[in-house]
This record gives sequence, C-alpha cells and structure tokens, in this order.
Amino acid sequence: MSTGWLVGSVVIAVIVAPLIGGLLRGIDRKLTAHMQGRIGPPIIQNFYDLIKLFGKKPMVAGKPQLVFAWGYLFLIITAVVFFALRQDLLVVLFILGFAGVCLVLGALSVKSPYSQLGGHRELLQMLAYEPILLLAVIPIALKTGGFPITNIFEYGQPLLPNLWLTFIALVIVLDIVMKKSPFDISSSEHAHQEIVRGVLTEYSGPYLAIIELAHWYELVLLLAILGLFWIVGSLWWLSILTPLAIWFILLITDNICTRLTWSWMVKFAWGVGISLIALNILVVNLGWM
Amino acid sequence: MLPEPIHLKLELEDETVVGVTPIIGYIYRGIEKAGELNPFRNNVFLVERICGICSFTHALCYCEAVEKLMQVEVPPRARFIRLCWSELSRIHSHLLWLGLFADAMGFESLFMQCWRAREIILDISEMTAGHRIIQSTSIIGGIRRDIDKEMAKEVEHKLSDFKELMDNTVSPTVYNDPTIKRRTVGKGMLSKEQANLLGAVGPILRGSGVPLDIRQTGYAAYKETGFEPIVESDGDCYARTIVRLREIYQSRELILKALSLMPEGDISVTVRGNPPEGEMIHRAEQPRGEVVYYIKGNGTRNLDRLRVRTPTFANIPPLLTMLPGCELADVPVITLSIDPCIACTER
Amino acid sequence: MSILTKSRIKSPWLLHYDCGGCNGCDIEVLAALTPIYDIERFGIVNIGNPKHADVLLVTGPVNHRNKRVLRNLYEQMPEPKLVIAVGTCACTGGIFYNCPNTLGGIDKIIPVDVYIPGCAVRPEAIIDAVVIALGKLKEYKG
Amino acid sequence: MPWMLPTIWKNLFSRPVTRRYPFKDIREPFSGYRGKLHFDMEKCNLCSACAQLCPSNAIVVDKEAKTLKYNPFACIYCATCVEACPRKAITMDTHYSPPATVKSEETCRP
Amino acid sequence: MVAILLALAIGFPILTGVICLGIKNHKARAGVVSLTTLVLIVTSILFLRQGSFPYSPPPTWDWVILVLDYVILAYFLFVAIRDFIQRGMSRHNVLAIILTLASGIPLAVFEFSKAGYLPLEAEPTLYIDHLSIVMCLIISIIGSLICVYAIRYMKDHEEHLHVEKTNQPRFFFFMLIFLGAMNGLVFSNNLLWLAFFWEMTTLCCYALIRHDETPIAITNAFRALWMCLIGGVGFTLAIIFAWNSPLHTLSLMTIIESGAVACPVLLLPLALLCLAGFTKSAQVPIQGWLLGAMVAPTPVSALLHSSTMVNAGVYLLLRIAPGFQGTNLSTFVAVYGGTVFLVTSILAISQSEGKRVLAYSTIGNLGLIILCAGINTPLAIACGIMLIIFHAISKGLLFLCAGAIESHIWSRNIEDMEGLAARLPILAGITIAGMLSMLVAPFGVLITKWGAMEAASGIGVWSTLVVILLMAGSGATTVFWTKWAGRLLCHSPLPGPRKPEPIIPLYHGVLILLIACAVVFSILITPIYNGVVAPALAEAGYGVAFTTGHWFLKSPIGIFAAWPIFVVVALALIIPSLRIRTKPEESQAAYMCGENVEMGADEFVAVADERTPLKTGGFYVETALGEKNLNRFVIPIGIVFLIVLFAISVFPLP
Repeated sequence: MSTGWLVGSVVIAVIVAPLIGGLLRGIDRKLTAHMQGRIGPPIIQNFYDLIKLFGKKPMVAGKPQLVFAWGYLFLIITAVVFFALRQDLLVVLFILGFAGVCLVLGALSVKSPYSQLGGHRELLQMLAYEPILLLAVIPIALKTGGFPITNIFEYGQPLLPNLWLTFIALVIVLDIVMKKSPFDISSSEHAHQEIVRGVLTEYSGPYLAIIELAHWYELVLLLAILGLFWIVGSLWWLSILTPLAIWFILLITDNICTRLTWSWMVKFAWGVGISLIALNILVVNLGWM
Repeated sequence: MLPEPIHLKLELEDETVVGVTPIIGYIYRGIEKAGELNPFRNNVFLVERICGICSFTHALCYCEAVEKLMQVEVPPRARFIRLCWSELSRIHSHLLWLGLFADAMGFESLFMQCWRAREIILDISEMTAGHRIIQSTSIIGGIRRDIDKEMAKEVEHKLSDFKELMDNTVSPTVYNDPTIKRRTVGKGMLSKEQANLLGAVGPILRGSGVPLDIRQTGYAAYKETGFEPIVESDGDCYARTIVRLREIYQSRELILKALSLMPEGDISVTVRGNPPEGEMIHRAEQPRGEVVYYIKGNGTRNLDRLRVRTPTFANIPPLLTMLPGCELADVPVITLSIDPCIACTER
Repeated sequence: MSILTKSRIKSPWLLHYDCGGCNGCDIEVLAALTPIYDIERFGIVNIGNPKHADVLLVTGPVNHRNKRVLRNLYEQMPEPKLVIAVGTCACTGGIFYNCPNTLGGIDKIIPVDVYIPGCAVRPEAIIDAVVIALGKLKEYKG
Repeated sequence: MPWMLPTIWKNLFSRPVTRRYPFKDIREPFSGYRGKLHFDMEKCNLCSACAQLCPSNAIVVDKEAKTLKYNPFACIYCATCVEACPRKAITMDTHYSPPATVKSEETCRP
Repeated sequence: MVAILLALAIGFPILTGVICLGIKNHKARAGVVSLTTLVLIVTSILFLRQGSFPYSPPPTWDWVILVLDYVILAYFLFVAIRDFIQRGMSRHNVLAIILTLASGIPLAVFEFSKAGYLPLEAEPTLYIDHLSIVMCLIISIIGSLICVYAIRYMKDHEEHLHVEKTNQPRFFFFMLIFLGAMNGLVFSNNLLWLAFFWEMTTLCCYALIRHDETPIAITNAFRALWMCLIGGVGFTLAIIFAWNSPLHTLSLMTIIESGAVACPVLLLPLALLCLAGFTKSAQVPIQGWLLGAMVAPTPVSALLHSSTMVNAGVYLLLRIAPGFQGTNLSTFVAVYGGTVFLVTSILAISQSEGKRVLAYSTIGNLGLIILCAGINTPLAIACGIMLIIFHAISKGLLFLCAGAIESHIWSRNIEDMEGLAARLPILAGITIAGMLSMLVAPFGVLITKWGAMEAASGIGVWSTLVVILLMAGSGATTVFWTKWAGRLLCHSPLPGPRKPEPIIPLYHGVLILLIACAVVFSILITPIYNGVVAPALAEAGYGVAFTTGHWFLKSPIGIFAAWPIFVVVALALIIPSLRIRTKPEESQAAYMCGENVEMGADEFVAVADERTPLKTGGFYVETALGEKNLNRFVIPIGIVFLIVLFAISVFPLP
C-alpha cells in the first residue's frame, strides 16, 4: 500500500468514525423509541447534544479527571489510527485497554460515592471483557499467520466460517462495551438509577462531551473489528452488514431484558466467552477448522 | 427513578450493603397541623395532596371518617362510585409502580409499556372525575360527579382495551421473563412471621402469605361487590410483584362489577353543621396498604386533631430488615418492592 | 441563530427534583417521558444529575429541610441553566400555604424562569413550559 | 426475555402511539376537565363565598376596593368556588392554565 | 583486567559490606555505601563494554567456596537450633533444621566420597555472557539505587520506631554482600559455585527479613529460610545427578549444550534446577515466604523483588531453558508459569495492603517470565529477558514509592493512601506512573507481555491453555493496579493554596531516576534489544526474535510501534496535566444528591442534619477472592504441579 493511501485512510478514519458513531447512537435512540411505541429524538440528536455540551461552561471536580478525559479520547483515536494503518491487532487492543484504564482513573479520581462505584464497576466490566477481546485475536492470528491486520487482508478468504465461535464471543464483548442490558452495570442510558450514571457522574459540559465523542470512536472501532471477519472475498459487503445486524440484535436484547449484576456478568463473560474462544483456538490448533 | 427523595445512608463493603439508615424529612410539610387550621371541609382537598398517587383513597378515608363521626348516611350510588375511583387509582398506582420497578432493574421498554397502559386509566379518570390524577371528587356526604350510563359504557370499553393491552404486553413478560426473575426471586425475603411481627401492610404483607386486606371490612361498596384478598406466599420481591399484577386485574373486575351493580339515586347528601365533639378512627386500603385516619372534632368547623398513619410508614421497618446483606444493585429493586411513598410517610 | 444556540435549544436535559410535592406533578413529569407524550422527541432526557442537566424541574413548595439541597443542586448545574417551577405549590405554595414547614414557592430560594400552574400539571403543560424556557436560551450570551 | 419480543417487534413496525403535542394528533380535553377559571364580573356581587371556601387562598375579595383578585398560580383547580358561587359567576374552561415566565394575578372589578 | 572487574563486581561490595559493619558514624557509612554503588555501576557498564568471556580463578578459590558453603549451612543450622531453644518448637524452625541437613549431608557425602577429586572443578568456573551482563546491570544499577535510597530510609525508619541503638551497620553489611553474591551467582558456571552463591543470597534474605527482630519478623525470616532451602536441596540433588550422569560434569554450560533431548537422563537435574528456581522466585505453592518478607524495611523488599533474590530463580530458568527445549518439561514450565500468573493476579485483587499487592504482582510477573522460559522460542526468551529488565525497574520503583509514602503516612494500607495525589502530588504522580508502567502499552512490561502473547499463540495444542491463562491474568492485573491508582487519586476539590510537598532529595532523586529509566528504556527498546538481548539469545543458541526498523519491534508474526504511542501518551496525558489549570470558579464539589456541605469538606448532611464524613473505599471482593478462600485451592494446585514436575522428569514421555 502506498503512503498516500495510508495517510488518506487515517484521515478518513479519524473524521468519519465519530460521524458514523454519532449517527449510530442517534439511530439507536430512534429505534429504541420506536420499539417502545414512541417517536424518539431526531437521528442527529446526539450531535446536538455534543455541540451543546461543548458550549457549556466548564465545571470540574479536580484536575486528574480532566487529564484522564483527554487521555481517554486521544488513546481511542490512536487505536483507531493504528487500526486504519493496519497495525498489529493486539497492539490496537492494548491501546484500547489503556484508554479504558484512563476512563476508570478519571472516575476514581473524584471523591464521590457514585463516581467511585461507577469506576469500580467499569473496572469489573474490563475484567469481564478484556481477556475475551485479547483472546479473540489469537484464533485470527493462527488462521492468518500473524497479528497485524494486514495479514487478514492478505489472507484471501473470509474468517467467519472458521471463526464463528470467536465472533459470538466478540458480540458479548460488544454488548458489554456498548453498556446495553443486561450488561449496563457501570452506567445506564437513563441516569436515575442506583449510581447516577456511574463513571460519568462527575464529568460535565465539555468534558462529558469529550468522553461521549470517545465512546463513538470506540463503538465504531469495535464494529470494525467485527467487520474484519468478512473483509476479504466476494462477500466483502457483508463486513458492513454483519456488524450492523449484530448491533441491531443488541438493541433488541437491550429492550427485552433487565440489567443484571456484575457478578453474573463476570461469570457469564469468563464462562461463556472464554470457553467459546478456547474451543475455537483448540479446533484451529487441531486443524479441524 | 423514584420521583421522590428518600435518603438511604448506605454503608457498603465492596458492593454488599452492611448498614442502612433511612434519612427522611425532605418532604415534611406539616399537613396534619394545617388540617387543624383549615375548615374541615377544605381538608378533603388537603389530604388528597398528601400523596398524588393514592390521593383518592386519602380523601375517601377522610370523608368516611368524618361521615362516621357526624353519623351521616351516604347514598349507595356514591359509595359505588367511590369504589370505582378508588380502584382506578389502585390500578394506576400499581402500574406506575410496576413501571418504576422495571426501570429500577434497567428494563426500560417494560416501563414504557406499563405507563402506556396506565394512560388509559388516566383517561378514564379524567373523563369521569375531571382530572388525570387528583380526582377531587369525594366530599363530605358523597361525591361531586356522577358516572352516567353513557360514561359507564365508555369506561367499560376503555377497560376492555386496557385488559387487552395488559394481556399482550405487560403480564406475559412479568410472569415469564427469566431476567426479571433473576433480579427479583429470592431478593428481599420477608417471612410470614417477620411480616406480622414488623407490622407490614398491603401487598408486602400479602406477598408474604398473610391474607389481610382492609377492603375485607367492606367500607365503600366492597361489602356489596364482595372481595377476596390476593395472596402469594414466597415473601420475595417477585411475590410482591405478582400480588400487585393480580390486583390490577382484580381491580378491573371490581370496577366492572360496581358499575353493573350500581343503584340509581342521589350522589350526595347535604351535610350541615360541624363535626361534634368526639374521636373517630377509620381505615381504608390504599394501593400500598392500610391507611388509618384519626380525627377529633370539637364542635367547631376546625378539627381538634387530624392524624394519619400511612402504609409506607408501616413498611419501612420490614424494608430495613430486607436490605442488609443485599448487593447495591439490588437496593433500588428491594426498596421499590415496598412501593415507598415518601410524600405519604412524611406528610 | 448560531449552531450552538440551535443545539442548546434542541437538547435540553432535565433534572427533576421533588422538594415537597405530593407526587402528582412528579409522576406527570415522568408521564411526559412515556410513549403517549414522549418528550424525547424534543431531545429532552431526564438525566438525574445536576452536572449534566440544563433544565431544573422543581415540584413542591420547598421546606426548611430541602431548601439547602435545592440550592446545592442549582449551584452544581453548569451555565447556561434554566429553572422551571412545576405545579401550583412550586409556584406559590398552593394548598400548602398554611402548612408550618413550607416556604411557599421555590422562587424564594432560586431564580425561576418559567412557572407552570396546575394541581397537578398536565404533561402538555410541561411541554409548553419547556418550549417557553428554551425561548429564553436564544438570548443567552456567554 | 423472549416474552417482550413480540411487543417491541410490533411497536417497531407500527405507528408510535405518541400524541404529537403541540403539533398534531392532539386529544381534545374531556368535557368535564377542570381547567382555567373565568370570572363573570357582571354576575359577581363580591359576596366572597368563593374566597372563604377556597382551600388554597387563591381568591381574595377586597370589598373596600371592590376588587376580586385571583391568582392562577396559587389555584389548585378543585372547582369548589364554581360550586359555591350563588350567582354562577365562576366557570371553568376545559383548557389548563398556561405556563408563564412571571407570576401574575388577575384583578377583576365588577 | 577481567579479573579486576570480577573482583570489583563480586568482592568489592562484600569488602565494603564488612567495612560497614565496623562504621558507627552515619555519614561515613553513607559515604562508603555511595562509593560502593558508584563502583558497582561503573563496573557493570565496563562489563557491558567487555562482552562475554570465560574465567577460571586459581583452584584455591574452589577450596574457599567449598568451606564457606558449609559455613553458611552450619550457620543456618545454628540459628534454627537457637530459635528452637529460645522460642520453642515451631513448624518453621523444625523444617529449617531438617532441610539444612537434607541439603548439607548429601552434599557432604557426595563431595567427600569423591575425595580424590576435591575440589570438584568445572571448566570454566565463571562464564560471563550477555545474559549474565544483563543481570549484572540490573543488580548493580537498580540494586545500588535501592541502597542509596536506604541510607535515608533507614534513618527515618529507626526514628519512627525509636530504635535506641542503631542496627544500620548490620543492615548495610547484608545489603551490600547481597549485591556481591548476586553478581557471583549470575557469573557462576560451576554448579558448586552457583549453589554457594545461591545459599548466600538465602542467608542475606533471611538476615534482612529478620532485621527488625520483632517476633513476626523472626517467624517470617524462618519461613523464608526453609522455603528457600527446598531450592537448596534441589540444588544438591541436581549436582549429584548431574555428576552421576554420563556427562560427568558440574559445568552448567555443558549440561545445557548437551540438552535433555539428546541425553534424557539430564531431565531430572534440570527439573531439580527448575524446582530451585521456583522456590527462589516464590512460585505457588511456596509463595508464602515472599509475602511474609514484607515485614522487612521497604528497601529490603525492593531489593528482593526487583534486582536480587527472586530474579535469581527466573535467571536460572532462562539460563537452563535451552537445555530442556523440546521436552514435556518445557510445556509444563509454560503452563505452570501461566497458572501462577493468573492465580496471583486474582489473589492480588483482594489485598488491601500495598506491599502485598506488589508482592503478588511480583510473583505473577515472575510466573510470566517462567512461562516465557517454558514457551522456549526465541521470541519468548527475548521477552523473558526484557521482562526481567523492565519488571526490575518498575517494581523497584514501586517499592521505593511505597516506602516513601510510608515515611509520610506510616501506613502500608491502600485505603490510607486515599487522596495522596492532593497532598503529595509529585510522589503520587511518580507512583501512578510506575503503576502505569507495569500495566499499559507502550511501557516495556507490556511490550514484553505482547511478545509473550504472540509467542504463546504458536506452540501447538497447549497454546490454548497458556494464552487463556495469560490473557485472563492480564485482565486481573488491570483491576488491581487501576484500583490502587484510583485510591491515590481520589480526593475532593480543595479550595485555596496547598501546602507544597516536602522534597527529600534522596527519595525523589532515586524515584525520578527510576521512572526516567522506565520511560527511556521503553522508548529505546530496539537499541536495548539489539545491544544486549539479541547477543544473549545468540549465545544461548536461539534464533532471531525480532527485527527492528523505524525503531519498531517486528516479530515474525507482529509489529509493535512503541514510540508513536509514547508521543500520544505525552500529548494525551502529560501535556494536559501540565497545561490545564483549573480556575477556582470552575471547581465544584462532587455530586452528593445536593447534600454537600461547603467545598473541600468531605462531609455530607445526614441524620438529624448532622455533618457526616463521606467515606469511600476500594473494591476488594474479600469474600470471593480472599486469600482464605482461594488458598484452599491454590496450594493444592501448586503441590499437584510439583508432583507432575517430577513425574514428567522421571518418566519422560516422548
């Protein structure tokens, strides 16, 4: 690939990803409203929210939280850039992990019971999904012969037929990261429950906007990782449709179940998610798939 | 999403609750004192606003207490219509609660469906009483508005719409959904003995297997319509949920029965004079349980004393025995399972 | 109208605080969120946290216990912010005018932008009030 | 979980039940709704029966100045005054009182 | 020249240690310690310039070592028996006696039955290659910095404890000879010499743990003694089996070069050496001694965990890894290391004492190095070596931070460290940076973890298990580090100016130096790889692990671009933390449902309008993941692992 092409894809990724993310969040709210028999906000509502938040007077509860908010945003953008540059997938996920740590530290840096609880729950969420996310890279690498994303492109055939177990495990991860029921334990879409939006409690105005923006990037990045499973071959268009379909299924799941507790989440994620991937790695290692 | 402030000072260890201190007083207005300053007829509107959710039952209980004290015989038609409004407010309160309960578990779409069904009840209320939630129709000596034949037909029609909506959306989910069960079954246990000992009332008591409902005493027109309390024996949050859900259906049946049995006649009698010297206690079943009114007249137009014992107040000790040892995530669920009404508690 | 002003008008987040009401207005505030009224159409979200909120909806006549809480919540909202007094008792104390522990109207504690009369208010009235309040944002500078 | 599915699926593909207030699909209030108060001052003789019975002190009659002051922001819309008025001078609209940015009293003179 | 270098590296610290024993003046002792450290650092750098070489001292030295080895064992016997008499029988002193005898008597029988050969020699006695040089650099530089730090720390420590007669001469005596012994250990090729230095580190460790002479310190010292002596027994048996094998040698090089594949009899001595390594590195099920060692003054912990003692174990494993390449033992070691990593990372979550968290983290990271040794591919070994370097820096830093914090708050409990970021911003900042250096990408520890993950993915069927252990362990690691960092950061906004942090040059200087090392070395990871790790790999007979270009590390299956991430981190975290100034009018107290009292007070209004202090705390999951609960499983699992270790070494399957 030429340097120009790479630079171009980076620029596109950095500019387009939040647009897609914001739009998806808007469609998410619209669809959820329709599922509940409501009309719901306009699709571009989240952009209004973001601009409004940027326009509010800053209010802070301590310097560290601001530093970590910036850290969260920049690191996620870096992860997106690394992804666009087709770097090592494991490294992309490590950067994403660092970003997650920043978010938690930002929440933990304020002496507020809600923020603290939210931070700790976010940490437990990371405990639940990080190993799955990292492990999911292994079968991909075993199949394509290496960890860089370039290898997936060069592999020449879609991964999903062989790695659908891993794919299902990644869907669990996506559900946790999107904070949808039954996994919305560290904050909830509507902020009036036991921890008042948890990690976000103490952020306000522009800094809340930064975190929101970072969430959009994160959502798009994870969907893009799901898209990798179809990216090559004649069915490449499925790499756009499949993540969107999965995303839609998660929206429905969000609307048909309650929030469950963190202990259940960790057990479920480790039990089901890790076993799925373990099975997949084993099967690939034994050469059965 | 509890719309009212109650401050539970929780001590947590990790996410397990080890200590609970309820801190109240945020909504204390001094209504009982104001009840002594107002003329006794105006108190009907004041006690209705002790709580906007079960406001009709407050008014009903107050009116019946005064009527008993003044030995006024209320026309039977008024008693039947009072029953209708009382049950309407029970349905709307239970649905409101079910919605909030679902939301406390993060089940937003169930919340929306509950409140959507509730709007039908509010429309009935608005049509018959002139306001969505605060009916202001019970007065000393009867009621202010009649439900005529045409309106009764409309009410029946709306109630059948309501049943259809409930049968299709809310009930199957609440009865069957595994995630709801996971969050409620076995949470906030209260045994029959404890419930009796701690003086629980209403659906909490009945959820623990005690068949006690003040409607059995037959006030308003309950004697004529007949009444059997609904009981579940498990004593957990799920049992309380089922009690309330079944009561919604039961209330609907009661309204239909009352509308069909309703005799013709006046809807109120004129009450002259002031309450005589003397005391009176009257009880009624609110959506949340038993409410007790104590009044003391002194022959003037002001009461000597107005005292209300509300159901949530009785249910707080059981709540405090349920909470320790639960997870923080279960605190809203368990707290809501007693359907706390802080405005009632603090007045 | 600048894009920022437009965004502000399109995205008012509510904080709802009950400082002594009877629940009547409070449940109507919630009812406004539900399918029949659906104020999320206007981008309104019930946010439950003063640090995120733009509009403070207050119900109830304010008593001596919670006036401090009310002032704290108001101060924790970042500018620009609006206050709506929901219901008769939040406006003037209403029927609680002679209750010993009420102050009678939240404007004794914090500045109020819009008053909604009614006991209890209708969800439609809440929608009207938010529209009036947002009109005030158009003039907001700073 | 699956028990909620039919509901949301049906909702997703049918028209929302929302009343699009204030634009369209507005349901007219029921005829008995207790809304705004109107004082017909031609019928009023300042007997102050309404003011005496008002539970929230929203009506004040000043016989000296010959005025009736009504505060819609203190009124609880209970219709006691409507029933109490011996001359039927007070009527109720089916529309609620509108919100306002300032609290204003109505001063009526016969 | 080389003899002088060796004398400076091994002999000089021992000499100055003995001198310290006689110095009563604090300033003079500080001077001697500083001089020693300076000499050690220069020497280690000269070693790096010298490159690898063999060296055999005159045979007289073999006699000296022989005698001193028995002297040390006799001393162990003496202290254990004295304790038995003074404090009565306990599990620890009895086991110490039994194990001293168990390692001493077979050795004596073996050596003196070969009286004709005495002293047993191996050619060369000392062998210095790049792996040794890496270790020497770590020992000399980080160990020295810790000694310098200890000069101030011990003063504070004794003032805090109101010690009447100073014990510092003895303390520095052991600290310095510890460094000498470690240098000797990593240079030794003759197994007897190795065993001698091995026992010497055990001696130093024992003496330093019991430094404060409190009953608990003495008990823990004896626990450390007998647990390490298990390794001593392993060493004795390994020597006997190696000598009785067809190779008939005590030269470690010869054993490794022959390898267990060619000579399956060697599997048993290699497994015994692994056992010795496991005990030294405090792996499950004998992790107890390292946790108990936390009672010692903090510089001792720092020394044990970063540059000496535990590193000896993993050094030995990396050293002998080529010997068991391609055997089941190798797979076993990988699975064992991974299990230890996972188990200790989970155990660390429930710990509320800072130093115990650090201890579990150390054991976990050593498990990771052992895992690398077990994977036994060039990539894995390279990662193992780099992990030793980066772990030593970060862990030394964190222990010293814990010590510096301790000197302010006199507590080791994480809960007591709440809000230190407000009171001691520099110290807390360095500590958090240190934690991040253990935890997140671009720092060296994570680069090596990345390498280990990639290496672990390619070892066939067992890789499934190994990668799962590795990834799940990483997840748990995130939890305990982040949680602790969060406690340090947690504070309410403070109105008004703050009291400036007192700067203590010896503390802050050393800490800043170490954090600078962690950052600079991580950025310079490619030169480090090319400079020391690649030659070490080549000398051990491994292929190439990484290629480097644009200062990126490229393995055959992945790329790690470290410095661009550093640029981002600088942009994202450092610049905002320096540039952002919060205006007082923007400060706002935390949301407490509107019940806060004024800004800066951690209080809220509760029952009866009383001001109630706000308390927050960390998350420990004590009931589910506490030691009590988990150790019921962990220790049996460890014992089963050790049984399997012997089973596969005695009955090697094809």
